[in-house]
Amino acid sequence: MNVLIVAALTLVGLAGTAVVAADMPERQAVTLSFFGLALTVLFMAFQAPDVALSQLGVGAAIVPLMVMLAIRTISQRPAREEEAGSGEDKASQEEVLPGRGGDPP
Amino acid sequence: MTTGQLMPLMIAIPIVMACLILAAGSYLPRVVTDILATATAAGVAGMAAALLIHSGHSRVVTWLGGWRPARGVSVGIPLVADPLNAGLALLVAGLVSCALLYSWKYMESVSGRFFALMLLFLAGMEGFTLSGDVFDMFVFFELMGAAAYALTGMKIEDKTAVQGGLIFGVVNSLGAYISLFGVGILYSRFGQLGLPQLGAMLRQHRPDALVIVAFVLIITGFLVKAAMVPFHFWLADAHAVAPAPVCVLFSGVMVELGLYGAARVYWVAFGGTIPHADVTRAFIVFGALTAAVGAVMCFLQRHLKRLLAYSTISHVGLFMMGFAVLDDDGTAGAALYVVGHAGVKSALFLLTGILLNRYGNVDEHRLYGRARGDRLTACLYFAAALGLAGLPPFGLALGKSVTEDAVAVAGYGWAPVLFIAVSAVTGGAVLRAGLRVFGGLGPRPALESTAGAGEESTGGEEKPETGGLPRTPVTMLLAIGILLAGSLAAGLLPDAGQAFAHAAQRFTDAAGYISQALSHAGAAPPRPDPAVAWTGEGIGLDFLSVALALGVAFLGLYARRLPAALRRSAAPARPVIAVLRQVHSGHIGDYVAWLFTGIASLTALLGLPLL
Amino acid sequence: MSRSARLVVFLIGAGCVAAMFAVAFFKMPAFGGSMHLYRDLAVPASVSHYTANVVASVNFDQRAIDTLGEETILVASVIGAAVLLRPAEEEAEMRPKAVGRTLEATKLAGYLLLPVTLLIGLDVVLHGQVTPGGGFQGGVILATGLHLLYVTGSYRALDRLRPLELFDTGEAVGAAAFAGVGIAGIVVAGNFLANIVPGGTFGQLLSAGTVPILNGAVGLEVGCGIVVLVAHFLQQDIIISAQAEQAKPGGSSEPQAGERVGTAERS
Amino acid sequence: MSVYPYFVAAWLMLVGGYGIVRSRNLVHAVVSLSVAQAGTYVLLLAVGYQRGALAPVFGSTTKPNKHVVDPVVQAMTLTDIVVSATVTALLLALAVQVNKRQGTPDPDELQALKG
Repeated sequence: MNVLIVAALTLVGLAGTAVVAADMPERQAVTLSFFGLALTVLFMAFQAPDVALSQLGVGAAIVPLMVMLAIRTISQRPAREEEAGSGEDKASQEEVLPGRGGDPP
Repeated sequence: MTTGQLMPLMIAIPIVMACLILAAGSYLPRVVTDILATATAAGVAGMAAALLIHSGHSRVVTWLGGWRPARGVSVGIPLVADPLNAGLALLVAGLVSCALLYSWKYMESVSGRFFALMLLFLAGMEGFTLSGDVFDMFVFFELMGAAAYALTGMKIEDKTAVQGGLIFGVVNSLGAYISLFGVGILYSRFGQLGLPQLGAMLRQHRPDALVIVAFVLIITGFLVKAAMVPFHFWLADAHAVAPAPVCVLFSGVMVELGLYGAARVYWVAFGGTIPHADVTRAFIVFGALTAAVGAVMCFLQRHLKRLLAYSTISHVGLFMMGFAVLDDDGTAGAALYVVGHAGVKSALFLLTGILLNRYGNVDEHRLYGRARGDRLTACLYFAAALGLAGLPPFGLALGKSVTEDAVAVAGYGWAPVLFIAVSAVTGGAVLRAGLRVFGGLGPRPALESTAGAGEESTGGEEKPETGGLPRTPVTMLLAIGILLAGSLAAGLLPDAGQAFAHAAQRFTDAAGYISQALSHAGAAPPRPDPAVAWTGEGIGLDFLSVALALGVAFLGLYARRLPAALRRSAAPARPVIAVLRQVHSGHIGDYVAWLFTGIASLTALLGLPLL
Repeated sequence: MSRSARLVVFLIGAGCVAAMFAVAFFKMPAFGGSMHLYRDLAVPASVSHYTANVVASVNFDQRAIDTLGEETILVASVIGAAVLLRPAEEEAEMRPKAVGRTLEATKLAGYLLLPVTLLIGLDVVLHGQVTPGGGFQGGVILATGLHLLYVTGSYRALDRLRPLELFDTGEAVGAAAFAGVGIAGIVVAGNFLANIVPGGTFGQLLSAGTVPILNGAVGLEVGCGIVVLVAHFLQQDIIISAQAEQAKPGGSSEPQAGERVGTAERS
Repeated sequence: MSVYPYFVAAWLMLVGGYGIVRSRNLVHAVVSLSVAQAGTYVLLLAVGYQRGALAPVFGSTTKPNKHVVDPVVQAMTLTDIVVSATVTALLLALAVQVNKRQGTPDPDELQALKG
């Protein structure tokens, strides 16, 4: 029984480090989901079925989904924000793109 | 209907009403939700007042769900009310009522949800104040947090609001998780979570490393909320951007709740095992540091809300020193100081909200002489500013005099000097801003071309919270009047001083708390209440600090016209100010780094002498 | 501070905190020890109220106010997310364009899985006091199950079959029901959140007094709350976009063709 | 072996803090915060574990007995998981809005709150 706990603990430690090390936005949701699954295995090893079930539902499904949606919103946003809201610091570029919509005040 | 049953109702009724407003909000007209929310907060205030009166005789204890303790241990959660935390619960409910009264014509786009969040914020604060269980305090601490993060970031069109809300959220949540880490460590040895049970068990233990580390970790979350120095960075960012009625709750009582949580956990659970001398020394040092840094940063600000936020940080440093002496006088003075400060500071935040609504920004230089017209707002502002500086009839002045006397008697002779200096600098900064905005005194400040030259936030581009009201609605002025009257009452009511003295004496009587919570034994033989009243020396020091504050204000206005020799003497201060400004950088990574360094230094200061 | 200065300050602080932890951990009882005072109290208390799942008894009977606080945190966060993710003044909600096509196999799997998932979720909620699971876990399963509609159909299908006002009300009713049962505890037995319903038989569906009722309230609240939460994130990503972008003749981002249905135009 | 779980918990807490300090993306900072919180789950459940004990759920096969793992830490961890999910959602919403208003999710480039 101890071997399973030690293995699960080591897996959780490594998965946590992987989540922190994952700088690229695309990879964060997947590594977080993997970390949630590792935690679920650890909680089963700790004889905690209730906690494992809720960690599975939340840590492996809902939170990574929201992280992915947040990253998608952010990754699409600068493409538009750069063109629309970049008035004050790139003033000189204004003339180069005639007919562009005004900046949102 | 015993008063014991009032306590859970003070938590449950705001939740039910918030859900009602959430569910039926879109169908009800706007006025009905306003009235419903304000009536709920006023109802909770009435219950808190009844609880305060009843807890004057003996503490009110209720074990939820009927799980009574047996042989000193229990599975249930106790809610315990003694005069101090019942008074705090009343202050919470009163401030929420005034904030809701102020915000009747407010933020059309989110109206129903704003009131639901404010009621959930009220439920969280009431639960945190009344709870006698460490994990339960963590849960209500997070409930306060969740409602506060959303309320801070509510003006999503304002780029500073969402960033301030995010910083506030990350730092406070990390502090709460560190607290939970400490609860886990403590639970591993003692197996109980209730404060009375832990206090009874800890009394028989010598303070070893586990107890010290658990104590520091548990109060870290509360000290982050109380904005002690290395943890205080989030407060100015969150206060500067939150809507005015929300700032009333932040500065008026939420920050002080963090201090109350730390004091309650120490007195009941750890008071019998960790020696008082070490705790006193550690928190006098951190309190003085907080007061000094807050005062200096307050004077440097031109953004009115940041100025008031740093003034709150410096006053929290003074409250911390009052609680740190760990005796009845200090606690009574600090409690009185908190109540007086809550009234005055909340009024100032609401007045800043009026300025923001009418003139569209809260930048002291940009508002130069623009508010010369309205007499009423001006005299309310100067009354509150003088009250903040320590003008006697206000409760704040009485609290300051009693606290500085208690700290001086406890062996820190330099304390009154620091108290007067901090009151003078913060009061002076607020007076300077008022003289510039309302009086148009002093040379016209040069306005840089771009708003906020990147080196400091000026508040020039804040978003007004309502549609630019032509005339200040009477509900706003009524709320401000009630707050100022409350602060005055704390100072003028004849037996107010004695009531605070009695509350402090019951608060510091940890053995009585434990015995009454665990076995419903009668209250312990009452010790004599300390004398808390106006003293000649106290009033003299108060007037001195008001005079100094006026001096500081005029110094701030006419600094350029001083002879060159005097200005050169201020040269050594410039690098310190530059470092201070740079450290308050608004970067989330900095604040988390300082958080861990703060935990390390607190443990070092507390633990080393014991090894 | 510069990045390196920040790292140095953090490493100093974290180093000392790590040393603190180490000192405390060696003073803690060894891992896997058998001395658990609270467990020795909680198990008989749970059995006395006929609750087979002791965790559910601790959550919904012995320390019920923790769960009330926890569910109120969920309500506060869902309201907060709704407030924070509302379309800003200069933004509007576009009608989402039908993008891409789902495979027939996915559609079939989705339609088959949807009722099964909802049934499992309901079962997990109702058997909270007997088997592992409970209001929260069942609510999460129900919420994720509903989003199979999005996987199989399109966002428009999900939007039509999931009226947000209904779920907002459902969440508020769930939270109010939890607090209401607590207040009923005061009215009937004089104690907030007391177990006032007769215990029933140990290990059966109808057992453990108010625990299944509170489980149902939490299941309703969590199910609706998480649907609303994910809905706001989906809206923010798919159909809310900046007004100015709309005026641009060219347009790279996909909601370009959708005409505006938004209500919050800037006057 | 007797303190290894506690050290893993402390490691998660400190790595989460490191992630926030070093992050170049606010969503990454919020995700690192939830890693730090996972440290408290591991610590709580490790404190409540008993070697050879079963899950605290009784039924037809296991008669009620005291040779079970501590159920209270499981209840605390359940509450903690709910708090984590909801606070993470709130902070993600704020991070999305910060990126929308300031055009960048990188904390180093945020200019709004200085001094």
